[in-house]
Amino acid sequence: MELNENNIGWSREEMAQKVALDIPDGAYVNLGIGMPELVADYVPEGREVIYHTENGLLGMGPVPEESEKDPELINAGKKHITAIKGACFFHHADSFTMIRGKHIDICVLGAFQVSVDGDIANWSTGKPGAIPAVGGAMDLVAGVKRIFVITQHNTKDGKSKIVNNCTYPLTGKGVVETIYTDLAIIDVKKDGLFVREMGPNVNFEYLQKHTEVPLIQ
Amino acid sequence: MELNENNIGWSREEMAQKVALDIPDGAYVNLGIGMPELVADYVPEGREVIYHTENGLLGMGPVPEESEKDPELINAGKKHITAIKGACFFHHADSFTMIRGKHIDICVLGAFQVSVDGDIANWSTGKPGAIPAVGGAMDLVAGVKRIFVITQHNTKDGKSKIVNNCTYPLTGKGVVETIYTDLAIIDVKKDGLFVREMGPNVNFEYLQKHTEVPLIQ
Amino acid sequence: MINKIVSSPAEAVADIFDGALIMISGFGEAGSPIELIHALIDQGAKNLTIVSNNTGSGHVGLAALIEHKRVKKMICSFPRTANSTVFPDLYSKGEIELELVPQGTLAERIRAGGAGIPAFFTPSSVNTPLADGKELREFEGVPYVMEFGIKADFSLVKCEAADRYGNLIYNKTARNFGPIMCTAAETTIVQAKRLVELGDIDPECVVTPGIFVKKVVGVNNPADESQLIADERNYPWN
Amino acid sequence: MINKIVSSPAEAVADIFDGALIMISGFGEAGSPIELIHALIDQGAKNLTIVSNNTGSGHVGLAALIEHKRVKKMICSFPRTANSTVFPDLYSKGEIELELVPQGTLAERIRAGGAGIPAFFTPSSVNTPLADGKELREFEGVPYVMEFGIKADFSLVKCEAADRYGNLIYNKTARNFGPIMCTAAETTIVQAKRLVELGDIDPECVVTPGIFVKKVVGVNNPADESQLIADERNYPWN
Repeated sequence: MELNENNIGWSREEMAQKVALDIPDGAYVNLGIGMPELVADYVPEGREVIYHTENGLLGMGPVPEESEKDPELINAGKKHITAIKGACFFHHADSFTMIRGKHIDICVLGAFQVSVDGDIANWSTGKPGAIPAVGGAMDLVAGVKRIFVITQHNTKDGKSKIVNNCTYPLTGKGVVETIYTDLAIIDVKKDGLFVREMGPNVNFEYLQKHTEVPLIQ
Repeated sequence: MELNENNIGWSREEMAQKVALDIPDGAYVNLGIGMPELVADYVPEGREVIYHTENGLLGMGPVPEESEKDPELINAGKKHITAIKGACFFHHADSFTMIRGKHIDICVLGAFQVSVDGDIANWSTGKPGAIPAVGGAMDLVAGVKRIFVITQHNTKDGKSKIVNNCTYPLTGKGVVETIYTDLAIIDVKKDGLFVREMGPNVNFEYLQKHTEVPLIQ
Repeated sequence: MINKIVSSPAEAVADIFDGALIMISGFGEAGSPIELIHALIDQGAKNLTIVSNNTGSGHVGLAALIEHKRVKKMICSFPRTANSTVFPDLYSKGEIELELVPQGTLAERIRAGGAGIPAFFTPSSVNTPLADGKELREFEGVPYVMEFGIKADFSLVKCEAADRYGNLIYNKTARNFGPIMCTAAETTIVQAKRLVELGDIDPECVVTPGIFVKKVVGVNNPADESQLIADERNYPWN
Repeated sequence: MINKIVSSPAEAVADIFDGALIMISGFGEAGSPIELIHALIDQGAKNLTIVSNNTGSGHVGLAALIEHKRVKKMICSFPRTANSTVFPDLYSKGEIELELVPQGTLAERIRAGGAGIPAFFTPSSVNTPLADGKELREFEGVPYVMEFGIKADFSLVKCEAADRYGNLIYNKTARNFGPIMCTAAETTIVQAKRLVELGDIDPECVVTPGIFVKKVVGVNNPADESQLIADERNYPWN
């Protein structure tokens, strides 16, 4: 988190908290692998959110105690999980009926790149020789009603992850609704990228300087 | 059963028995409404046959006692039934996965007409003003591995139900394997209709006289 | 908090609008949500398109909805049943439309609608009048017909038990079209014989996950349609 | 009499032939039929095409089958996992083919294969490299890609309990691809943690109806794949 060295922007936990604030009570939510998983820790008091994991569970609960781990109860990231009261298990075709059929309200994903048009690239860096692996990402972006991206604003070598056109292979086109980065919350709209909120000690000039695409305040 | 008045041919029960003899041990079988339902009464000793009813049950058992009737346990003909030990219930899409996916071994159906090419018409007389109703007939003939037809050889006014070309609207084309009538058991093959067995007091001349299509002995 | 349970069939169907496409569960009387249908008759929505395997019997439930001229069009596989006179009468007078669909194709179209599949190919009905005018295509030398997914504005479904998340189980062959219809509607409305606590339904045995359900109403003693017909009852109650 | 129970994994997989297309259940280690896969390694069939969500981990189960050069081609959604080196090594050397399919499309293709649907349209992968060369078509102004059903010669599936009819239940998220793979194979072979009597499984809770299953073998104490990997085990056992 090199941009954070001068207390600029949000921490990963604060980013997750910002996403959680935008998830309404009663939502059915699929959380991608990695940083998106943090979102579950920050559901505001009084809201009930149901987590879907595409490998066959609606009602994913918190990480189990070591003694309660079951190799047959895992999430899409293949981590041990629990099931809440009121959960249910189902097979993969039914699970993707939920996804493709637009029954899941929100999916929170990480990304390599997001374009000004809401295109997302998050499955392949396109490097020759790399083993391509897509999992459920393309189904999620094609089927879930609202796609939120949570990501560092810049790559480790300082490049903007928000781009005019994705240079990595696409996961889906025109699907991202909001981007939550360490620097800002940015809504993707037809007429451009609108900055909704900036992180601590971030001003618009600083934000724009770190973003390849013109932003709208 | 006007053809039977001189003890010519098989009774309905004997016809059902003939069909039952051709159902091997372990078969999954769907029985159409009406005469096909009789077949279940004649499974030969030592064979275990599992009956599928397309409204969501595998393992249909015999008719229940009056006191055990459940309006939510019925067959495709909407008659009260029972479920055997080892039965299971499922929804309509799964039920027709069994049918369309070629998982059911045998379907026994009634018919208005069967053609020399194995076409079957059993859902509509095509009369103007009649209410058309198809149910699962077209799915069954398209999906079940072997289609047996059980029917009176002739209509009430003496017409052959085995025809060169069906004049009634088709249920399916080239699907019938064997026709079980009161007069004979007839296998539908590429090079014609082969008489496998004739009923009591039926000879080939009599049988051919009552059949529109040339038969092969 | 998630609580999909509403207090009456009337409240459950309040939002149904004129011209809606409504799926109604049931195969004959098994699984038919008769109290929801009666509430819909009281509610008054008209010009409806109904997807249901049959067209109802006697003068109650779906048959009563049709008899009261609320239904513009039926999409079904078997519009004739024992004691079914309402639909045949209107149909022969040209006062109701019928789209006849093979039962398996009907089930698959509903399942596709719920699963985000706009169209698929099936062997059922090829070479029959029900494939007339439809796109045909061969795969590995075998002809198939293209059929479209169906989505509904509302589904009315009967189940055995439900919890406040909308998780459902069914009873025997009353399951039939219920689970797939739950998936295919913008708003799925369920009548449950029993309302149970979260966790009372084994998570391995849930048939309809709650995500597919918007509203649940408890109807502890649903009417027995056969009995109503035997008693020659009409809805609204005679 | 119907009795699908066979006495050993070796007997269960005896008929698998060279060049077969085999579906193998599991999502990571959950639901992976490791004893059936090991029996298949012993059996020796080669030149296989495998449909499975992943490519196995360590040097046991599916990874071991691949390592022993029995697999010509993998059809899967996610060939990389933690501790997965066997497939990546062979793939980077060009010694194994890969057909990469989005996970939901993979599931739907298997389900379609089992349900007699030769092809369907899906929105997943449109505008991505995974739709390259595939037929695109618009429905109501939205683009979709046509995908084909997949059928297998054999499916190898792990379940929790089975009876002699082949009715199955699963355990938690080990259910994953098992039920749809059972429907899509000419011969479905199942390893069950428990063999139970007819009627022991509630008919309302059967997940895989017996009609989809050909052979069942009891494996009471299936190996824990993670543990085998932690112990650096190889199959055949080192």
